Amino acid sequence: MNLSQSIPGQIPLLQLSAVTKSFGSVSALKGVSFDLQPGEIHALIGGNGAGKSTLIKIVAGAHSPDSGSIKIHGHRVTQLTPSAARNLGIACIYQQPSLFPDLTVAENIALRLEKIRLFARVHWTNRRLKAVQLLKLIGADISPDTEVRDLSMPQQQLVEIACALGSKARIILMDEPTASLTHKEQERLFALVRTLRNDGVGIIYISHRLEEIFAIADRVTVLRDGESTGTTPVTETNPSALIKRMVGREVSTLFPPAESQLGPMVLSLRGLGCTAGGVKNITLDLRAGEIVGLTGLVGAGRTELARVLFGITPADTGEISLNGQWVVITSPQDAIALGIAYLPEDRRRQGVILEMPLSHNITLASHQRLFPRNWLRHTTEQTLAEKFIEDLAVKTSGAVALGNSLSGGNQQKVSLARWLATKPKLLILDEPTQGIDIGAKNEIHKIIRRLAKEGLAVLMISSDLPEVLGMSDRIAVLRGGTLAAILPRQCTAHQVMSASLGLKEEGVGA
Amino acid sequence: MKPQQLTRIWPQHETVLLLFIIAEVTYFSLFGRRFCTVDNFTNIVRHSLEIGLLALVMTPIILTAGIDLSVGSTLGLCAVLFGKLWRDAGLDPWLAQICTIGIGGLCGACNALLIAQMKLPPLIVTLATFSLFRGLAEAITQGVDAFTDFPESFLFLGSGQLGQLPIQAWILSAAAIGVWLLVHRTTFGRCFRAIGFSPEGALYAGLPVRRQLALVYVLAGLVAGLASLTYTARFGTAKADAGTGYELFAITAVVLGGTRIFGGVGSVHGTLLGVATLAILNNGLSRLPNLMNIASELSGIVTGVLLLLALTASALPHWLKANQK
Amino acid sequence: KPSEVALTAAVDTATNKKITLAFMPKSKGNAYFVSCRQGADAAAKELGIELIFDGPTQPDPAKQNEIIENWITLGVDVIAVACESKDGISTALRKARSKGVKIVTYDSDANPDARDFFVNQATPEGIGYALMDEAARLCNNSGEFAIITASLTAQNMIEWQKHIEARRLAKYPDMKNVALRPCDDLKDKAQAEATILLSAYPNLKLLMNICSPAVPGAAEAVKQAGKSGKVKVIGLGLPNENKRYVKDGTTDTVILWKTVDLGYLTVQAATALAKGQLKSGATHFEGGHLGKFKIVGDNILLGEPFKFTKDNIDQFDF
Amino acid sequence: MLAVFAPNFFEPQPLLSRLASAAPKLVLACGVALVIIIRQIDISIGSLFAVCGTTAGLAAAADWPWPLALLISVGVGILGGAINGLLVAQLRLPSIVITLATMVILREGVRLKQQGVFINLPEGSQWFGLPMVLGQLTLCTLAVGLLLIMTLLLKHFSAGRFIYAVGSDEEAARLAGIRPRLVTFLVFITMGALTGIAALLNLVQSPQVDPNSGRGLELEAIAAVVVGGVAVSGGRGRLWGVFLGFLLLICTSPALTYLGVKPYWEKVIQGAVILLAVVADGLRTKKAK
Ligand SMILES: Nc1ncnc2c1ncn2[C@@H]1O[C@H](COP(=O)(O)OP(=O)(O)OP(=O)(O)O)[C@@H](O)[C@H]1O
Ligand SMILES: Nc1ncnc2c1ncn2[C@@H]1O[C@H](COP(=O)(O)OP(=O)(O)OP(=O)(O)O)[C@@H](O)[C@H]1O
Ligand SMILES: [Mg+2]
Ligand SMILES: [Mg+2]
Repeated sequence: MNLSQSIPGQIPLLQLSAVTKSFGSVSALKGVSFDLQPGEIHALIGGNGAGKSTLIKIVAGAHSPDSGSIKIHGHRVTQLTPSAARNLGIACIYQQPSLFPDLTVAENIALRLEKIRLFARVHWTNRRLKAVQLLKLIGADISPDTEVRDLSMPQQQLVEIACALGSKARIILMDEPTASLTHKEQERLFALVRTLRNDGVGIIYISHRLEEIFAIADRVTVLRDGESTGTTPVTETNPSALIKRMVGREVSTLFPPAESQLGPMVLSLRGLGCTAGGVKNITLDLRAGEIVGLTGLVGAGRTELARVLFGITPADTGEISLNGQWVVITSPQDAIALGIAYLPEDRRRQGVILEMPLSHNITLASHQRLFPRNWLRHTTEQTLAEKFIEDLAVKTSGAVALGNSLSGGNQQKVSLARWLATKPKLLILDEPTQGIDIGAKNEIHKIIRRLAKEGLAVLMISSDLPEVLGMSDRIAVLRGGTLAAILPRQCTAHQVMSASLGLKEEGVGA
Repeated sequence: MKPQQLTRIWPQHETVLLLFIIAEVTYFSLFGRRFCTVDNFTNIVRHSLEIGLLALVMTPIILTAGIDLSVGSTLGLCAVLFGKLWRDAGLDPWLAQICTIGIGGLCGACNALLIAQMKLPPLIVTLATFSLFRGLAEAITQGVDAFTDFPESFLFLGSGQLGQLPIQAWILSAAAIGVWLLVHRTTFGRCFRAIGFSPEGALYAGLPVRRQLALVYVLAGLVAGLASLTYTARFGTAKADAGTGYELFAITAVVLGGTRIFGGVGSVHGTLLGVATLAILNNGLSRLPNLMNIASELSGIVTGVLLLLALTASALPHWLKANQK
Repeated sequence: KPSEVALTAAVDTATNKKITLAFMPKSKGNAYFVSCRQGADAAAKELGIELIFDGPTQPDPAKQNEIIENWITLGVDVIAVACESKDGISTALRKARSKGVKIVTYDSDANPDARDFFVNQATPEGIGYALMDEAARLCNNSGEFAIITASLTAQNMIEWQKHIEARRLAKYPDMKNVALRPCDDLKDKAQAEATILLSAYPNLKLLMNICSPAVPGAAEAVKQAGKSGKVKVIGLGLPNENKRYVKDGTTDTVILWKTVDLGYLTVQAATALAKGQLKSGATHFEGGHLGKFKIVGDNILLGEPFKFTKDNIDQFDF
Repeated sequence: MLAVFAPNFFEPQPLLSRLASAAPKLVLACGVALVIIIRQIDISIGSLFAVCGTTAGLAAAADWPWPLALLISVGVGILGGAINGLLVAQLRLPSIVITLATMVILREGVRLKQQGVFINLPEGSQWFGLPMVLGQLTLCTLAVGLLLIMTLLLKHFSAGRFIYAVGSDEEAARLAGIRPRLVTFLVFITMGALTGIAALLNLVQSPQVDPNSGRGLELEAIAAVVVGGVAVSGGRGRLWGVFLGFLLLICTSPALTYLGVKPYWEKVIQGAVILLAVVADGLRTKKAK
């Protein structure tokens, strides 16, 4: 089916036929065929766990397929290892940044670009120059000498992008490169990707944001449960058709309507600051039933603010009042006891414990509530876990499955379940739908709305502008660690962008 | 056979150990001299108490992906201080015993402070206190001093019998049940595993990471203090070299028992089986007629080989799976 | 109790069951005890008894106890043991005796009530005095010396140091003991320690090494420092390890007993004890091909410590 | 400070002797540094050291030519390292346990074989047949040379950078096309070879081989490495730091002798030095954050 659509007379850069791959009892790919032409941006979409990452990992040599064949530049390759793939001109941005935390940015880039030879001189100045040049190219304000462990998630993502773009590869695989990027970086990336396409590079682009697909892709392949549902030129399709192919049913792309009543004040911050976190003088109020979107550029300090509220980096100036009482939060335990829940941004490291069963993951934050006197009760735990798995439609073989057997989106749901299980009063969500497929995203949005309606106060950090605009009752914009503006529900994308860039002061005072 | 099937039918680590123990006992009963006697099993239990205790408390530590190399030295320091308290400070033996356990706790707290509070790596911290505590024991006694002639009431802790069983059996059972409940039935155990799998994940889940870490090291100290008492009582003497090398035996038993050294995975019953395997092996080898003269060396070698085999066996299905393609 | 003990012994001889003798060194992998074992094996062969030779791999008193307790349940007839810790081992030995097992100690003793006989190669006093006398003789009764020991906790070495000090105070007040260093029973470490001592104490006249690996270690250090002859080396050690240093004059005197004989005599005595041929109160003991040995109290005396010097060391091979 | 209280401390000849006798430890520490940077550990080196020394000694005592005996030492070291490396890298077993097992096996193996009996080497084998001072200088030069080569390798050659990369994140290294298992295996082989060389440097310093040698060396080497600022969590650390750590530790014990401190305090002080070093390092990195 794919082949019928390939451009005749041209050898595809990459051609997969009937590739299968399974992990234990899970079939991630069930005979997928796929091709990539030179000078093409080929979007790959599908629900969480559809097998997109698995597919590109096979192409990148990170996984070996169980069966099926791979042709690159028309030649069949067997034994594809990461280094073989590199030598064949394949570069990959993995969904999860895979950098070396202890090495500098420059060296990280160099290790991805230089030829792998055991005994070769290292040219430090060249490495550094190259890094500076690439970082400048993608417009990342990162020093090449910082260690990657000191970078935030989005910054790491930018370094990954720099690695891929600098590699002179003919085939570039991008697995949700924009998941944690804001609009500005995304635009820049698109410009670069288009240039590459014009140079004849083939790009596989995975994203859950359909608008991106329509903005840059030439063709799109939809995966569903490990099977390809076909490839179509982007011009011949529309979002709702794609969604239907992806999820198998109609999903509204509209955000669920706001219907909650504002209740009493839940959280108010007065001049809150934390030197270590780089957050200064935040004054913000949040009522029960209200969803406040918190946005800004990468590194604006949104995550840091959340960490301050959750007691991971306690505040050193200002005051926090919760339900009308002044409180001091010095540890996550304090925060949980006060009814604050924080869904962290990096789900693999912070959100779920990958090697623990789902049931343990889900109850992990609510030990105090569920298990008085610290005695575990397995039935309580099991029932609760099963309830959440059902409520949030987590795709898994059961509550005893380990966290790492789930796809990213499903992990995110488990992470959310953990916090809902604490019965919080204030829910802080950090990029709640990052890397989540359309279907699940819509469900999560509905859940957030429902929670708000039930009287929860929600602080939603997000880089996804439509999401922020569609979900928030008010929008707080951070810039450089301070509150740049608080915008009302009816504001426009333009207002948000200019506030986060600091172009115009048009905020409505706090 | 496909590796996947292999993984499925590959028995649990604990089961393998249990089978191994049965095989050991059968073999030694058949070929060993007077192996299968009540007296001998009593001996085995009596001799494995201290290492058993240390291995028990090492289990939660390793579950948190930590390690404690200082338990043997803590035992030595406690033994010496117990002697000091009882003989030189003239404390009532009971009071001295309680103080000794407290001192053990203090040693543990010292590790806990550095590991949990200052976030220093456990391997290095306990390597330093390994040297420090032993050194203190030597400095206090100038190496020379040995404490003896303890009262009969105290020596009961080492040689007494309660019912048909030696006192050691009771202490070990009590400790095993305690630690088992802690690790397998309480939220503490859950926290240890979470920390072992991912300290950052545990922190973001709002678990009291520092408190839990402190807990396991203090517990190890307290139990090392207790072990110093049973050791002194069994042996009748307290000297600065008490418990030398016990940390390695304890770690060996824990790892043999299936606890993953990187944390998260493991069980207390596995540890007990590990202790039993080693103790029986040690004892049985010295009863095989042709090997009696090299039993000590041999038991070291066999322990090492066993450790390698156990690990290899547990890694084999993964390895096959990974290399099949 | 004694009657019961006598009874078992009688049964053993009556049925003429092969006697099992368990022979324990302080630690295995120690050349000193390997040479003791040579003699022990020879005696066992002569007497037609079964000899078990086992012990801890490191000098560990607790492990010694455990092995003894195991031997009790193994049903050995007699145990010969070199005790790492006097008080520590006595508990286990008493238990063994109460079960009818005969006990002989050799090399270093347990508490007297915990064993039947001690095969005494030399008393701690004898060793301490011999070392101090020899040191004083070599230094002309005055000057600084340092001691290298195995570990700070090894009990017999602590005893010896006590007697060395007592002798020094009593007879050689002009001699000065300036330092004590442990070498963990390792030759290389002893060599390093000796090098440091030689430079830290430039007036040092003698190195006294009271564990066997330290003697060649210290000698090598002295030789390397070019102080052969100027700084004397003495100690307790085995002839083979020290031959070259004694012959080239670096090491002056190595004091030791004939360890092979010690092993031989111990096994002879232990067997006789088990057979009921040796009873407490005896004044003499016929030790196989070695002839007659005197018994003082419950000590079977091997004889005076032996001084290996340039002149006689070539005659020994152990 | 040492120079004031103990003027003899820096006397050239004893200093040279001391350095020569510490040279094997430096070589070991270099190896251990590599192993720890790649986020593994090797506690079998003390035993392997004894095995290497003993086999080489036995070969020499059997009148095999000297160079061959030396080769044997290194060869046995490489073999030991290869076994560890194979188990750790190929089967992905935890190195601390693997090397704990090989540690006992090797140690008890030598004990069984040799029973602690010294091996007398033939005359003229000492100092590679050189005069003593020259021999000692050669030893020190060799050790420092190895240190420099290793430093160069770690900083300026891709192999060294791969070690850091694998230690920092093994999966990321694999995805970047580095072969982590191969690198790990090579590191263990290097460790083995360095152990063999260290045993050899020790062997030539005296005319006898003590089969018990090397007991506790692993802890000394690890201590030097971590005091020198190499992170046990892998991926971080420099060899010159290790060199400083090594100097600090080899000076502590002699300094106590020079200052006339009673030996009973030695372990306390050593423990305290390690603790202080890590605490200071911990505080520094915390402040840097
Ligand atoms: N290493 C692994 N071990 C076991 N199962 C895995 C592994 N990697 C992926 N899977 C499973 O394979 C299936 C496909 O996963 P994959 O990561 O390819 O999904 P995806 O399409 O990238 O999803 P997402 O959009 O959430 O990233 C999922 O069911 C997942 O649980
Ligand atoms: N895990 C981290 N380690 C070290 N520094 C961090 C970390 N996370 C963030 N920072 C730093 O703190 C600053 C604020 O980052 P933060 O992550 O709070 O920004 P943000 O507005 O939440 O952006 P995003 O959510 O897109 O990451 C950044 O400059 C970043 O360098
Ligand atoms: Mg994916
Ligand atoms: Mg953030």
